Amino acid sequence: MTQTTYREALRQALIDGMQADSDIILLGEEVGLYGGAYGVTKGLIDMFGAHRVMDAPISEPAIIGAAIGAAMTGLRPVAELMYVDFIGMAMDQLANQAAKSRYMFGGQIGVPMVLRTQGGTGRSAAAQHSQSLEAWMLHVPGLRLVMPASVSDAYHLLRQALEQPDPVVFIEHKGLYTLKGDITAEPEAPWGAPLVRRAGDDLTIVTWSRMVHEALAAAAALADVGITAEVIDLRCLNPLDDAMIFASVARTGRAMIVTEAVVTGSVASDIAARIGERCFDWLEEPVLRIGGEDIPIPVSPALERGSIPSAGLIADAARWLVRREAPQWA
Amino acid sequence: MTQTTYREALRQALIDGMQADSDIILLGEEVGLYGGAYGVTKGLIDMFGAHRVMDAPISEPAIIGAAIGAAMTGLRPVAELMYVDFIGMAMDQLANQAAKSRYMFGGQIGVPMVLRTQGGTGRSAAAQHSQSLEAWMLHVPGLRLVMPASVSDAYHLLRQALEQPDPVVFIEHKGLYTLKGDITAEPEAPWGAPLVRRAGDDLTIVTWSRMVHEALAAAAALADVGITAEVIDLRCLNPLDDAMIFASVARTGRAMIVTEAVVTGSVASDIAARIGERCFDWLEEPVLRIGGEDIPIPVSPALERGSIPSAGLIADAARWLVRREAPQWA
Amino acid sequence: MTERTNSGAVARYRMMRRIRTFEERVGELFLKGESAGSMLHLSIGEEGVVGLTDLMRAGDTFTTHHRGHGVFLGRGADPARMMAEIAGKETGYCRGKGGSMHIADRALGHLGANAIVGGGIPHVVGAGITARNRRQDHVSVAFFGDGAMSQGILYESMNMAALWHLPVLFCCINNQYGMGTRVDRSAGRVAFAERARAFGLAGETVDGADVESVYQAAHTLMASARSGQPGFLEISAFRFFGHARMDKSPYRTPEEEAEGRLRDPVARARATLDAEDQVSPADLDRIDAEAATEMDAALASAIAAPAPGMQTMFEDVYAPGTPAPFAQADRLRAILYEAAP
Amino acid sequence: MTERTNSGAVARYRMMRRIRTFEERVGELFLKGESAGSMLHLSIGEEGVVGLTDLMRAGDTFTTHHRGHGVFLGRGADPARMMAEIAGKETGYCRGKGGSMHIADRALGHLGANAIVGGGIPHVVGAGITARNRRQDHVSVAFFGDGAMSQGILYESMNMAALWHLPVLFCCINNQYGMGTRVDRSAGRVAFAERARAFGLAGETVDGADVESVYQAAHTLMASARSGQPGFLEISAFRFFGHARMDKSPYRTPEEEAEGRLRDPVARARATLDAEDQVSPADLDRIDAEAATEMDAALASAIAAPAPGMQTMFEDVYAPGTPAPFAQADRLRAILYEAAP
Ligand SMILES: Cc1ncc(C[n+]2csc(CCOP(=O)(O)OP(=O)(O)O)c2C)c(N)n1
Ligand SMILES: Cc1ncc(C[n+]2csc(CCOP(=O)(O)OP(=O)(O)O)c2C)c(N)n1
Ligand SMILES: [Mg+2]
Ligand SMILES: [Mg+2]
Repeated sequence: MTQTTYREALRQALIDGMQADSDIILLGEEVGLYGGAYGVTKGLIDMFGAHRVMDAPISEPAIIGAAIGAAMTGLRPVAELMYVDFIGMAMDQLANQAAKSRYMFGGQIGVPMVLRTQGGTGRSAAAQHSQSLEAWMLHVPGLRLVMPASVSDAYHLLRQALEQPDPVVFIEHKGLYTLKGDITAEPEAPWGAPLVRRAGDDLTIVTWSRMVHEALAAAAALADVGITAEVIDLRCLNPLDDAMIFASVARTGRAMIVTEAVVTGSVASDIAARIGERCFDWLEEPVLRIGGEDIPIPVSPALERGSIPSAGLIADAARWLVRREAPQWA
Repeated sequence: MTQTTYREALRQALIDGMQADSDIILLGEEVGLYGGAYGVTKGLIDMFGAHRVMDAPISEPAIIGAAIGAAMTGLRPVAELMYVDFIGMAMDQLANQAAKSRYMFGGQIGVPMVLRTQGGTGRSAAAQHSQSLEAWMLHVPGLRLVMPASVSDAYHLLRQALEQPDPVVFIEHKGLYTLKGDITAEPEAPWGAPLVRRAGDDLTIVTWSRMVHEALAAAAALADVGITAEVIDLRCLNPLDDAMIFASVARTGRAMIVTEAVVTGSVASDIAARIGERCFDWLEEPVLRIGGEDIPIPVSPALERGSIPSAGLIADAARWLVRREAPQWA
Repeated sequence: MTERTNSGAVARYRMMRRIRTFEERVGELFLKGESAGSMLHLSIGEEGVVGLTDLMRAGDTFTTHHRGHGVFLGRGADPARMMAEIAGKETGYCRGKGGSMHIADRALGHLGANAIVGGGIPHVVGAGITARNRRQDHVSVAFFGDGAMSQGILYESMNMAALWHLPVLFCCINNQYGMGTRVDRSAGRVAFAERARAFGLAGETVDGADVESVYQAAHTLMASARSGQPGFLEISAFRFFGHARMDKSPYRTPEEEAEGRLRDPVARARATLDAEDQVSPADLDRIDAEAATEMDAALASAIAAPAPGMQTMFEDVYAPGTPAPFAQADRLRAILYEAAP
Repeated sequence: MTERTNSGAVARYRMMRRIRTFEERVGELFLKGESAGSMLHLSIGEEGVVGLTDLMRAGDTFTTHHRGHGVFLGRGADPARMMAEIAGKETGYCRGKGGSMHIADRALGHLGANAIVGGGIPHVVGAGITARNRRQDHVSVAFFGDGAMSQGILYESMNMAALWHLPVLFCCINNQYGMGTRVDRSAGRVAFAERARAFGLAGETVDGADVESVYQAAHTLMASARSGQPGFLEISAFRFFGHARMDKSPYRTPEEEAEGRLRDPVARARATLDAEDQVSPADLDRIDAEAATEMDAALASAIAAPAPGMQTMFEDVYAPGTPAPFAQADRLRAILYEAAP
């Protein structure tokens, strides 16, 4: 119930989790003395010692691989990948090892680990430090995938991730660490369930992570012109109980999926395809994808901002969907 | 014009390409003495020497990285990744380096390389040797992505790939190497253009790689019951001139996307989303995705087959889409 | 067999013979068309690894590469369940989902065979962390081929093991080839143990044709690993046959093969037992015959075993009791019947 | 300056001073809020690398890590274009798309700075293949930090270079830290050159505080690389400031910092030139003043330079003349106006 930050909520979830379960260890670059590149693990090495908060060499594949082995043998490791952009060198350990072990081994060997990482734009960190790569993970059976947008979700979803029997990829957003909010006593919604962040009747905006906040800002602006948008925060991308999305779209007849990622091949495409399949008879308008441009992220702050959806763009697109009011740029 | 195999067509493309351009080199595991795991490079080391056909250590990241450096400095390397499943360890070199160099460096440094690899099921090769991972690559701006389904495309698309100024991921299918066919004198369609493999009016089936053949078999069976299906082979997934797909769907009013990959987060989702956006007013039925089950590939031949779309399943789904004839299993 | 004989050496011989015979039966399984695919990598010629597996204890864990049948038998595997897995059957170690390249058995400490060269290596680092944190007296051993010496993840893993003083042993079974590439065509410098030492490990190379030498070297390294000084053991061997079942090894000469096959750990152990330990040929023949009988039975039972049911394909993707994959048929049914969402 | 002085040493001093001053101005750029982001990694304390860059020739190529300003200046970069790039401006080396961590210049042989630790290392292997195949007399040099010693791709790359006898040099600038982790907390054994030798490279470690020692060591290694024996050079240095602009280095003591900063290659070179080479303090002061003037101008011009136009964001994803990305506005327009497809 305390007003806190996304960063602090994550830190608290780790602390509470580690106090409750002595098998939890943290393993990653700079998680110890440095306290995490974004400060999430600050002080934890002093609280839990260097055997539970392990500063690792800059060896992403082996960090994730070591976490897998620790998980297989009874620990519950939280491997930290400093930027989701670095997963490219460790995708084998994540997708071929962590995700598939239970299956390949006929159910004998689970890999209960959490891969904590962060992504997204907003810090002029350029093409190799600003990506949103959740689409790669969504395409891998055996992984769970979580992307909290709120302070309370940062806390509760991380606590819940720490109790899953299968590998969870937990992607924070670098632009949300200073977000302020409450940690609710109970999770805002169950694991795997999306959450209606704002109710509305005219269209459904499905989104997750930082884009939830852009969508909410757009919804507020839309309300001023008499359009009520329902904003659904996916929270968990896998497992995802998508029935609620379908119900919302069936009611509103209009859907827009908003992602910060490159739009082609994105999770937005997948959600749009599902809605297209399941809500066909209820749709009044095409399911729109609003996403990042199909380009690497440029370092220039202006170009970076311009390549990512904004509340303004979302509202423009919504006005067209609902009222056929063409935006100025169109 | 000679009847040959997909394997031979690929080999011939490499030979013709290498004879035409002395900057082309092959670099990969077992491409030399062994002749390639699937025999595509057989004899090439004798024809072109060990400086142009380089057997590499089992170092996927460095193989792709070395190809990048060679491409940056003037050669035109063809790096071979024995199985697309291994890209997980080299995705950083592919997605963060090869794909982004031109952009990050403001257009100064292109990476004209081809990554030849193969994927797909059909050999009981289990979870780490049977995947279809093109969705990961489609989501990376800066890459081109090609997946030939025919013997002629195997030849011509590889020749064309060898002339692109940007990195091309060229994914063959392990189940097609023995496919027989003609190499047409001219490419069957331009680079980037999809190809209608069979014309039809009742529905549009969009697919690529080996699934083209399942779709064609389904279309033949459908013809027997009076349904004409248009089968579109994407060939190039990027660049993709999708106007022809939209035109076909606008005409048939019904679309199905067929992929061998895990359906969630697949390229099929992306194509379905695009059709949903662009063909909304012309659609009579939901755009269906038919894909691999959302599971790792099991080694059991029966389970493996059962987890992947077949001509029968495609035809069943088509009969429902066109005639509302529910399949037995539904 | 008399009490005078070296019972350890006899047991190792028996194990090596069982491995050899098992692998021969795997070859038959393939020829009968009963194996799941052709990606079967026989460990014939590498049986000397028993000198190390014999020293591992209950609680110790390990991972193997794609050529891991012998290692797993050395750790007590049931050949019938192995063979069934190789045939892709429901009764196999992995319910017919893994096959030859993905056999595992948590109960025997086998954390999994891997089809990614080097893929299983870092897992022993994690197992070492578990042992350290829980103050357990367990060593975790990674088995891999010379090909994995070219995988960066090996060096990352060795560095971590050394840095954190983990009870871990890296065992490279150098059979001189990675597919068609001889080690001197894949390594700029072939002194592998030297690489390990440069990373702070105890590193040794031993002749795998002599199982008792392997045993000696492994004894020292396992003891030091158990006390927190990780090690690296290169077992030098020769891959008797092709890389997998379809490979006829055209890239090497018959002479090289003939010479390599002289480095036969099974024949050598038998000769030594005969000559030095005075185990009678009759006793050795009996061991060989028992192995043949056992492996014939394993082969037959695997062929007779049932294929997995189609529905099992959706099991084991996630843990029981958690949301399972949405099967395509169910998805299509949901679309097809268009129930209002 | 008299003819008697060592003109090479003076030139190296001048270059080191220019680097030092440039980096100070980068710090100012950040404080003025004019840099693109805060991911600015200063190479202050690592100027001794000039002993190597000075030996590279036209046609030689190189890649750098995220702390690569000094190396690039050493190879002849225009500080104004660098500063503009760091500010994310259109006039920068990469048109404001790359920034500090992705500066490159094909003309000067700079194949790119990299924000992935170790990411640029294998590219020099490829450049080495090009040189070999074209029989060019060029060496390609990878510059990276001690942190990259933990990246597997380094070992894969070194092995390839040794195996194929490529004209390549791997240069590790060991500034004792990777972010907050001192090398002895990331390496099981810190003798890095030994690792390189185990892979078949010529490997040396040299004191980076003494640019002339670097020059000597690099001379031998560059010559041998040019003749096909790849090498590894560890330049020992100290990172004077935090990892990036926001880092105040709380993980190390003021004493350690003070001691580390005594290892100042610029001060040392100046002192040596003064004492041994009889370059007058006035001459040295003039060099310093020229550097200050030059870098002040670079800073000012970067601040004054225009931001890139919005439309440039779609350029350079693919080569000119090939299909460009479909901009979102165009896609939405196509949907919005529902022209029959
Ligand atoms: C990462 C990866 N690269 C390539 C392959 C293909 N492959 C399978 S086995 C093998 C050779 C392995 O050689 P080695 O490690 O010496 O093992 P051996 O087969 O000799 O036992 C190769 C290249 C693979 N499975 N995984
Ligand atoms: C693959 C990868 N892992 C982690 C990081 C985050 N990171 C950036 S710099 C750095 C430390 C690098 O240390 P070192 O190589 O010694 O270079 P230095 O900063 O000391 O010059 C880390 C961990 C990264 N950029 N890339
Ligand atoms: Mg081998
Ligand atoms: Mg450093």
